Amino acid sequence: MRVGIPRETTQGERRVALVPETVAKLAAAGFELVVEQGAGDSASFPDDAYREAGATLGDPWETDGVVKVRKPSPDERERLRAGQLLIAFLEPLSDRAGVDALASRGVTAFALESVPRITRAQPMDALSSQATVGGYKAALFAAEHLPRFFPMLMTAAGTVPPAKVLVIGAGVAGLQAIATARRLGAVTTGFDVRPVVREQIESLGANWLDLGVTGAEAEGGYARELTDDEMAAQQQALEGRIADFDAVITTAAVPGRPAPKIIPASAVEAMRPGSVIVDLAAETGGNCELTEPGEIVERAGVTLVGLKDIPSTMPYHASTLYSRNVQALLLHLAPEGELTLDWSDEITSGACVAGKQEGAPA
Amino acid sequence: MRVGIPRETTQGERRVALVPETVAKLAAAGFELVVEQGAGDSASFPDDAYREAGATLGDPWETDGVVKVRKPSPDERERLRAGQLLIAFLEPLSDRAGVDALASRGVTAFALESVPRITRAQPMDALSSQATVGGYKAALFAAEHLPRFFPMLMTAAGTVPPAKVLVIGAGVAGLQAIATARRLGAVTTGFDVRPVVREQIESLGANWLDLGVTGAEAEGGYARELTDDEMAAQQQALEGRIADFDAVITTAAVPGRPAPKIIPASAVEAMRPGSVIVDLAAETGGNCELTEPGEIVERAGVTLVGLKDIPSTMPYHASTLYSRNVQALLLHLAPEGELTLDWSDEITSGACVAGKQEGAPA
Amino acid sequence: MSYNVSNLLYLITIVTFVLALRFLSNPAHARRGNQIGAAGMVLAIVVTWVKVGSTSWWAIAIAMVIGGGFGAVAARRVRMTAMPQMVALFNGVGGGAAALIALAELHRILPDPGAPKIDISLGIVLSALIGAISFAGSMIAFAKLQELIGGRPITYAGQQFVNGALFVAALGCAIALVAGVQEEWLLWITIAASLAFGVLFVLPIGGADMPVVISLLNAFTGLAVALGGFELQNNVLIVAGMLVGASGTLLTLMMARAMNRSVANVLFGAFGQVSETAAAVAGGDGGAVRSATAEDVAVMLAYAHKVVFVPGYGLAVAQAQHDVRQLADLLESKGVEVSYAIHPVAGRMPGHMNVLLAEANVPYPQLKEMDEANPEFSRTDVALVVGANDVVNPDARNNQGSPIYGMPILNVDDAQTVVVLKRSMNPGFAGIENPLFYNPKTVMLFGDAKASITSLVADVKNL
Amino acid sequence: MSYNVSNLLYLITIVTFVLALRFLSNPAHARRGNQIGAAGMVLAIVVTWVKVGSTSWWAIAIAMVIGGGFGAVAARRVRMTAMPQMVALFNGVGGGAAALIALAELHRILPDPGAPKIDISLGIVLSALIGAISFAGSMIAFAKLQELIGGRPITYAGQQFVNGALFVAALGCAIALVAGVQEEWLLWITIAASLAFGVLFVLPIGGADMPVVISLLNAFTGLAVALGGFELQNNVLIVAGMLVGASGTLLTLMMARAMNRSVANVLFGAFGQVSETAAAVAGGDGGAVRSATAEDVAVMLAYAHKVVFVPGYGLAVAQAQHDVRQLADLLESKGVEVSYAIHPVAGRMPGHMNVLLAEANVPYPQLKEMDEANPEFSRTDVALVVGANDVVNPDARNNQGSPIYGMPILNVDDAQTVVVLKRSMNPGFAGIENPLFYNPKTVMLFGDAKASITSLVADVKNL
Amino acid sequence: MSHNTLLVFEVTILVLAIFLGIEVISKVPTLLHTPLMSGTNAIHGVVIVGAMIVLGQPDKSAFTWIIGFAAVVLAAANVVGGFVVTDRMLEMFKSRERPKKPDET
Amino acid sequence: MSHNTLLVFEVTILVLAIFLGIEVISKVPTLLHTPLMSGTNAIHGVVIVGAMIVLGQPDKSAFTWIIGFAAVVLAAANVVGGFVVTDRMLEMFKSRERPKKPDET
Ligand SMILES: NC(=O)c1ccc[n+]([C@@H]2O[C@H](COP(=O)([O-])OP(=O)(O)OC[C@H]3O[C@@H](n4cnc5c(N)ncnc54)[C@H](OP(=O)(O)O)[C@@H]3O)[C@@H](O)[C@H]2O)c1
Ligand SMILES: NC(=O)c1ccc[n+]([C@@H]2O[C@H](COP(=O)([O-])OP(=O)(O)OC[C@H]3O[C@@H](n4cnc5c(N)ncnc54)[C@H](OP(=O)(O)O)[C@@H]3O)[C@@H](O)[C@H]2O)c1
Ligand SMILES: NC(=O)c1ccc[n+]([C@@H]2O[C@H](COP(=O)([O-])OP(=O)(O)OC[C@H]3O[C@@H](n4cnc5c(N)ncnc54)[C@H](O)[C@@H]3O)[C@@H](O)[C@H]2O)c1
Ligand SMILES: NC(=O)c1ccc[n+]([C@@H]2O[C@H](COP(=O)([O-])OP(=O)(O)OC[C@H]3O[C@@H](n4cnc5c(N)ncnc54)[C@H](O)[C@@H]3O)[C@@H](O)[C@H]2O)c1
Repeated sequence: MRVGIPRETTQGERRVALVPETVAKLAAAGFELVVEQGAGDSASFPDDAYREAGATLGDPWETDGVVKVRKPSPDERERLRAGQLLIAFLEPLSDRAGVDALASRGVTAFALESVPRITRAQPMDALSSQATVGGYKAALFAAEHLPRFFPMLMTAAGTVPPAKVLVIGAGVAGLQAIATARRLGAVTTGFDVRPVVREQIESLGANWLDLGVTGAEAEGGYARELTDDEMAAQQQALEGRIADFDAVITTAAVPGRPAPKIIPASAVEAMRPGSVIVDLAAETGGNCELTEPGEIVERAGVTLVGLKDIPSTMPYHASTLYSRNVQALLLHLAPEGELTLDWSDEITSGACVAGKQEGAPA
Repeated sequence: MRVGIPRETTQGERRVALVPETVAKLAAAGFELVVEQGAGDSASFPDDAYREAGATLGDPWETDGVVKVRKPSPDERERLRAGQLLIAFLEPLSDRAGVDALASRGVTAFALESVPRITRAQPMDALSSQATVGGYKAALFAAEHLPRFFPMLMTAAGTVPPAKVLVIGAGVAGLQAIATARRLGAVTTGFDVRPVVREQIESLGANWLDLGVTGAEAEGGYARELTDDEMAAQQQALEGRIADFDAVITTAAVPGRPAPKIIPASAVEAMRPGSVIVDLAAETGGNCELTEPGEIVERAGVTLVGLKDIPSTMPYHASTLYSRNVQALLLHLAPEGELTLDWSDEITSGACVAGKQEGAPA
Repeated sequence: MSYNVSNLLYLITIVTFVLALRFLSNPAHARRGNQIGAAGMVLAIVVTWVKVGSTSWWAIAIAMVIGGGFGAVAARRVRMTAMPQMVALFNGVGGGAAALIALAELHRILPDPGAPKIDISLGIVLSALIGAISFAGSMIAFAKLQELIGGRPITYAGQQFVNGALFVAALGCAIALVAGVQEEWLLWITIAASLAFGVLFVLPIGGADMPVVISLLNAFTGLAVALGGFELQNNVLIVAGMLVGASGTLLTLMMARAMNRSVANVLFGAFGQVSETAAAVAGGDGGAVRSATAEDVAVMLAYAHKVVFVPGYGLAVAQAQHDVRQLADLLESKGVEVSYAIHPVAGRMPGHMNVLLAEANVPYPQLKEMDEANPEFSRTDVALVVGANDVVNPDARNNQGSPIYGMPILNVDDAQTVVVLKRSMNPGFAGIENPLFYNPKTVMLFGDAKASITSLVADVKNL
Repeated sequence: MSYNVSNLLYLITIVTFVLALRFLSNPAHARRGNQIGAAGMVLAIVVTWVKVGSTSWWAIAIAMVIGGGFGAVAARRVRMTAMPQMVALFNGVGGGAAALIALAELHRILPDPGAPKIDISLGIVLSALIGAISFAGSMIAFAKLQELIGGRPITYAGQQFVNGALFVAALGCAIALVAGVQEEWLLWITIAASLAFGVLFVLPIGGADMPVVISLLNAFTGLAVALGGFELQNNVLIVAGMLVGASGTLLTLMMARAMNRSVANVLFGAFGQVSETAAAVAGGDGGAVRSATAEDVAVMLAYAHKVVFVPGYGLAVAQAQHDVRQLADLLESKGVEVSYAIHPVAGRMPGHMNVLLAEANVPYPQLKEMDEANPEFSRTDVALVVGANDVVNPDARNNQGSPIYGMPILNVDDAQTVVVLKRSMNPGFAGIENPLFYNPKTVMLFGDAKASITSLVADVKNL
Repeated sequence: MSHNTLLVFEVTILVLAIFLGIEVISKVPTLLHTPLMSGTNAIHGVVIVGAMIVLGQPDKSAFTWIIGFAAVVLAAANVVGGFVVTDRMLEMFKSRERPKKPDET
Repeated sequence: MSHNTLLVFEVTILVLAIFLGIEVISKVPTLLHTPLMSGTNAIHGVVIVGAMIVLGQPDKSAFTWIIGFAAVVLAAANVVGGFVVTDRMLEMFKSRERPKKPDET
C-alpha cells in the first residue's frame, strides 16, 4: 500500500503526519511511503531524513492513502480519489459538510477524533497525545506571561511567594498543565465538573477547588454539557474564588460542542492586574468570555492567551507523537501493509467517518 | 528626605525602581516619596497603590534624590541638580561618559553594579536579584522555543526522552537557569570557568561538563577574562560537545568587558536543527557569535534567543526585588530618612561613582 | 562419667542451643544456627552414651538407627511444600518420647498396690499429660496437612463440652496421682484422655491455621521435655525444653499476629464457622490470594538480585514516590539491581509516572519502557507492583473476552515472585478482575502504598 | 523462713531485675525499669531480714540507716553534672561490700594455724580480689571526676610493669590460698595488692574516658557479687551479680564503641599520651566541641516538642533534601512540631533551599523566612542545622571585627539544643570560624548530611 | 541439701530459660517463623537424652525396656528429622549472600 | 547430692544469667548508656543481702561483726544511692510523654 504524506497547508500548522522514525517502521512493515518535498521542514525533519528512512519524495496524493494532520482544504479535497484512504483530524462533529464532501467523493476517511476511547485504542489516541503537548505548553505560556515567579524563592532581596495557578478542566491537557505548573513550583489547584477527577488531581500533588458544581461523566470519560443553571452557578462560584489565583489555565471542553464559557467577563475583572489566563479551549471559542481566539490580548490588566493550535508550537514532539498514533491506526487498518478493513471491528467502524461499507454497524 | 520615583523611559523597560510595599516601609522610616504618574503601570502597580502606601504623585525630579532602574537619558540628566542623590544601574564600567556627565553636574550618584559583593551588602545586590529573574526566564524561553518536551514522558504514543540542556556560565543567573530546567525535567549540565562552581552545579542535581578549561576567580566571586589561547581552546572543546544538547543557555560575563564569545558560528552549525540557544549575555554582545542582541533569529536551523532586558519580561517580581535592593541601599545611606554619608564605609564609598566627597578612599 | 561432669558438658549443649535460637532469628545466620544446634545435640548424645555406659548400648544403637534413619529419609524425601506436616510429625514423635519417658519413670516408681506411698512430683505427671496431647495433636495436624483426613474444619455440636470434659479428666487423674491415689490405672486414664483431647482439639481447626497450632504444640513438647528434665534432674532437658517452651509460645503469638488473628481465635474460632479471613481472600476463580507482611516482603527484596518496581496509579494516589525512591536506594546500597518498568498508560495521564518519579529524582536511566522491561522480567527475582493493576493484568494477553484484551502489558508474571501493593481487592480503572492476584507466584501486601513502602524501608534496614 | 522459701522469693527479685534491665534499655520505660528494680530490691531485703531473724537486727538496722541515709542524701544533693562521680562512688562501696563479705567468710572458715585444712573455693577469694579492685578503682575515678585529684592522665615510666606485678601478686596469693597454703596473711596480701592495683590502674586514665572505666568497674562489682553468691549459695546474688557482670561488660564495649575507641585503647591508651580524639575537637577559643552519635540526636528529636530544620549549602551538596523531608514527616507523625527556617542567603544562589525543598515536596507553609523564624527559636527544643554555617554564625551579631558582622542570621542559639550536621570543622563560604560550634548548647553530628539524616531516620524509627 | 533445694535451683534455671527463650527470638522476622519453629522443634529432640537414660537403666522391667526403646526411636526421629528439615528450609537463604558489585565502593 | 552438684546448678544459672544480661540490654540506645550503667550499679547493691547474712550470723567474732557492719553500711549506700541517682538521671524522660496533638488522627 502506498501512503502519501503531504505538507500541511493550514496557516500556522507546523506538524507533519508521519516522522522519519515512523516511516522507517512502516516501510519495514510493507508500506510504500511518498513524502511531499519539505513536508517535515517546519517540524525539524529534513527531507533527507525521510529518504534515509525509506520514503520517496513525490506527489503524496497519487497514492492509495493519504495521512495528514489537519482536514484537507477544499483544493486538497479535489485531489482525493474514490476509494482512497484518508487519515487526519477531520473534525467530524463540527465540520459535517467537509466530511460529507469526502464521502461524496468516495473517499474512505478515518477521523482521529472518532477513534473510540477504549483501552485497546490508546496508541491511536491522537487527541490525548496532542492534548499532552497542549497542557504542557499552556503551563509554560502561563509562566511566560505572568510578571511573577512561579516558584517560591527566599532571597537576600526578600521572599517571593509561589504563584497560585488554577487549572479548570482536568482532562488530559489539564492534568499535564497541573503537573507542569507544579514542577515549576507553583501552588496548583485543579477543578473539573467530573467528580472522579478529584483523586487524579490530588495524585499529582495539587489541590482540588471545590466549587460545589458537579456534572456527570459521559461515555469515553468525556464530560456531558452542563445545563444553563449549572453553568450560571459555576460562573458565579468561580467569580468569588478566581481573584485568589495569579494564573488560570482553562482546558474545559465538551466534544462536538463549543467550549463552555466558564469565566465570564466579570470574573476577569475580579482578577488582580498582571494576572494571566491561558485558554486552551480557544480553538472551540474559549472558556473565557474575553478570549480572542488566536490572539494574546490584555483585558482589565489581565493577559489573555488565546493561542490556537498550540501543539504546532512544539512541532517536533507533537509530530512524533501524532505520527505514532497514525502508525498504530495504519497498522490496525492494514496489518501487513495491505488494507483489510474489518467493519465489525469497533475501532475501524468507529473511526470511519466517510466511505463506511454498507452493512457495517453505525 | 524626599525621594522621587520616575517612570522609566528606556524603550521596553517595564520595571519600576520602588514598589508600593517598599514605599510604605520607607515612608514609615521617615522618607517622603514622590511618584511620577503611571510609573508602576507596566509592572502592574497602579498609582492608587502608591498613594495608599503613602507616596504622593508629582514630579520625581524635584526631590533630594531620585531612584531609577536604568541610567538617566540625556534629557533626564538635565533635570538632575547639584547635590541631588541618584541611585540606578549606571553602567559605570561601560558608560564612563554618562557617569562623568553626572559628576560634572554635581550629582551624588550610586551605581547598583558597584555595590561591593561583601556579605553585609547582599540585600543591596541588585545584580544578583535581577540575574535570578534572568536565569529563571532563560530556562522558560528555552522550553518555550524548543520544539520538544523538556521532561521525559512515557505515553501510549511512545516514549519522549528528556531534553538535554547545557548552561554555560553558572553564576547567579546560570544556577537559577539550571534549577529551573531541572524542575521542568530536563537533563541539565552546567559549565563554568571557575572550578569552585562545579560543586554548586552538582548541588542542584545537575551534571558538570568537563571541557578541560579553567580560569581563575577574581575578587567578589567574578571570573577574570580568559586569554585568547584559553578562549580558543574552550571554543573548540565546546564545538565537539555541543551537538549532544537540545538547548543551550549562556550567561557568561566578565564585569566591564564585552561578553566572551564562547559559541562560535561553527558550533551553532554543529547543532541539530530545532535546537535552541538562549543568550543571556546578549546585553553585552552575546556569548554566541551569531546572537542578534534584542532579536530571536533562526540560524542553521537553530533558534537563537538574544532578548535584552529579560527582567522586564517579569516586571512585577523583578521590580519587587529591585525595590528591596534599593530600599536596603537607601536605608544604608540615610538610616533615619536623612542622608548621612560615611565615606569610610566600604559600601558607601564603593557604590558611589560620582560626587564622592574629597578624602574618601577610592 | 559422673553426674556433675556430664551436667557440665550438658551446659555446653545448653549454650549451643541458646546460640542456635539466636542465629535462627536472623536471616543471615539462620542456617549456621541450625548447625550449631545440631552440634550441641551430638555432644549431648555422646555424653549420655558414655554416661549410660555398657547397659543396653546395642538396644540404644538400634533404636537410634531406626528412628534417625526414618527421620533422615522422611526429611530428605519430602517436597518443599510438604515441610509443615513434617514439622508436625517430628514434633509429635518428640512429644510422644517425652510422654513415654514420663510413663516409664512413673511405672518404675509407682508403688505396687499396698506398698507404702512415695513422693510423685506434679512435673512428671504433667510431662506425660502434655507430651501425650502434643503427640496426638501433632499427628492429627500431620494427617490433615498430608490430606490423609479432610483439611476442612470438622465440627459438631457439643464439641467444646466434650473437649473440656476430656481435659478435666486428664488433669484430674494427674492431680489425684500426685495427691496420693497412687494407682496405675489413673496414669493410664490420664494418658488416654490426653491423647483423645489432643485429637479432638486439633480436628476442628482448618488447614490454613495449622502452622499456628503446630507452633503451639511445639511449645507444649518443649514444656513436656522440661518437666521430664525435672524428674531426671537433668539440666539440659530443663533448659532446652523450657527455651523451646518459651520461645515457642512467643512464636505462636507472633505467628497469629502476623495473620491478624488472636491465638484464641485460631484455636477456637473454627467452632461452627469457617475462618473469615480465609474466605475473604478466596478468589473468584477458586484460586486463593496469598497476603504477606511487610517483613516477609522485605526479606524477599533484600535477598533478591534484581528487583523491578512497577508503578501505577496507586503510587500517585498514595504520593509514595519519595518513599519508593528511598526503598530503591536502600536496595541498591545492598547490591540489589533496581529498575522501574513504566507502562505507557500507567496512571491517569500520559507521563503520569514520569512526573512523579522525576519529582523523586529517580535517575532517568533506571526507567525502562515496556518493550525494554518485558524481556527482563524472566531474570527478575521480585517484581514490586506499586498500585498498578490494569497494566499488569494478564487477561490482556490471555483472555479474548476481556475488555482490555489486546493491550500490551508488563509481563510481571514472568518474574520469580510478584508482590502487589494495593489497599484491597478492588479493581482498577478498567473495572475488571485481575487474575495476577491469584497467581501462586503473587503475594499481596495490602495497605496504602505509602505506608507499605515505609514499612518495607524500615524492615529492609533492620535485616 | 527456710532456705528454699527464701530462695523462691529471691526468684521474684531476680525476675524484677531482669525486667528492670529490659525496661532500662528503652527510653520510653527506663524510669519504670528503675522502679521495678528498686521494688525487687526491697523484697530481697525484707526476705533476708525475716530470714536472718532476731540476730543483730538492730545492728543491721543501724548500718542500713547510716549507709542508706548517706546514699540518699548524696544522691539527692548532687548536681546533674556530677552524676558520673556519684555512680563511681556507689559502685565503689558496692565493690567494697562484696570484698568485705568475702573477707568475713574467709576469716571465718580459714583454719587456725595447724588445724586441718579445709576446702576453699576459688570463687570467694576472687570475690575479695575483684571487689577490692573495684572499690579502689572506683574511689580514684570518683576523686578524679570530683577534681579531688587532677583529672589529667597521671603517668610515669614503668607503670605497666608495676601494675602487672601487683596484679600477679594478688592473683598468686589468691591461688595459693585455694591450693592449700591456708595462711591468713596471704589473704591480706591479696587484698592489699588488689587495692593498690585498683588505684594505679585507674590513675593514668583521663577524665574524658572515665565513664568507660566506671562501667568496667561496675561489671567487676557485679562479678564479685556473683562470686560471693556462690559461697553463700544464694541465687539472687549469683543471678543479679552475673546479670550486672554480663550486661556491664557489653555496656562497656558499647560505650567505647560509641566513642570510636576500643576498650583496650581507653584503658591503656593513656600511657604517655593524651587522648587524640579529645584534642582534635578542642576549639580555638579554648571551648570544647561536643560530638554526638546519631542515636543520641535521634532521642533528642523524638522527645522534642518543636524541631526547626535549618538547611544550608551542605544540604544541597549532600543532596539530602528527600531524607530531610522524610525525617520531618517521621517526627510529625510522632507529634513533634516541625518547620524549616530558611536564611535569605543560605546556599549558593537565591532560592537555593527553595529549589531543593520544593523538589522534596516540603509543604510551603512549613518554610519560615528569617524574620518569622527567629522569634520561634526560643521555644524550640532542637534546632537541626543541616549543612549550614555562615548563616548561623553568631559572630555576625556579636563580633564587630568579623567580616560578616552586620548580616542578620538565624538565631539558632536561642533554641534549647543546637545540633549541627556537617562533615568536619571546616568553615563555610565566608571562610571564618563559627563560635556556635563551641557553644555548650551545641552538639555536632559529623558526617555527610545525607548519611547522618538517614541514620537519624532509622534511629528515630527504632525508638 | 534436700531434694527441695535442688528443686529451687531447677526452678530458677527454668525461669531464666523462659526469659532467655523469649528475649533471644524477639526480633525474628515473619519469614523465619516457620524455620524457627522447625529449629526449636529439633532442639526439643534433646528428649533423646532422657530416652537414652531410661533405656540405659540397669535392671529394668520388660515394660521399661519396650517403652524406653520406643522413646529412643521417636526421639531420634525428632532429632534427625528436625535438623534436616530445618536445614532444607534454610537452604533458600544460602545462595543469597552475594558479593558486592565490583563497581560499587 | 553433693556440694558439687549444687555447684553445677549454680554454674548453669550463672551461664544463663550471662546470656540474659547480654540479650536484655543489646538494643540500648547510646543516650541511655549512663542511666543503664547507673541502674545496673544499683542492682548489684543486692550484695546487701550477703552483707545482712554475714552480719546476721549468730555467734560471730568481733572481726566479723565489724566487717559485716561495714559491709551493710557500704551496701546500703550502694542500693539507695544507686536507685536514687538513676531515677534523677531518668527524670528527663518523664515529661516527654506528651499527648498527641488534638488535630491529629
Ligand atoms: N495513562 C493514561 O493516559 C490514562 C488515562 C486515562 C485512563 N488510563 C487507564 O488507567 C489505567 C492505568 O493502570 P494502572 O495499573 O496504573 O492503574 P489502575 O489499573 O487504575 O490500578 C490502580 C490500583 O492502585 C490501587 N491504589 C489506589 N490508591 C492506592 C493507594 N493509596 N495505595 C495503594 N494502592 C492504591 C488501586 O487498588 P486499591 O483500591 O485496592 O488500593 C488500583 O487497583 C489503565 O486502565 C489505563 O487505560 C490511563
Ligand atoms: N544564597 C546566595 O545567593 C549566595 C550566593 C553566593 C554566596 N553565598 C554565601 O554562601 C553562604 C551560605 O551559607 P550556608 O550556611 O548555607 O553555607 P556555608 O556557610 O557555605 O556552610 C556550608 C557548610 O555545609 C557543610 N557541608 C558541605 N557539604 C556537606 C555535606 N555533604 N554534608 C554535610 N555538611 C556539608 C560544610 O561544612 P563541612 O565541609 O565541614 O562539611 C559547610 O560548613 C553565605 O556565606 C552566603 O553569603 C550565598
Ligand atoms: N480510557 C482511555 O483509554 C482514555 C484515553 C484518553 C483519555 N481518557 C479520559 O478521558 C477523559 C477526558 O479526556 P479529554 O482531556 O480528552 O477531555 P476533553 O478535552 O473533552 O475535556 C477536558 C476536561 O474538561 C472538563 N469539563 C467539561 N466541561 C467543564 C466545565 N463546565 N467545567 C469544568 N470542567 C469541564 C471535562 O470533564 C474534561 O476533564 C480524561 O479523564 C481521560 O483520562 C481515557
Ligand atoms: N558573596 C556574596 O555575597 C555574593 C553575592 C552574589 C554573588 N556572589 C557570587 O559571585 C559569583 C558570580 O556572580 P554573577 O552571576 O554575578 O557573575 P557574572 O554575571 O559576572 O558571570 C556569570 C558566570 O559566567 C562565568 N564565566 C565568565 N567567563 C566565562 C567563560 N569564558 N566561560 C564560561 N563561563 C564564564 C563566570 O565565572 C560566572 O560564573 C557567583 O558565584 C555568586 O555566587 C557572591
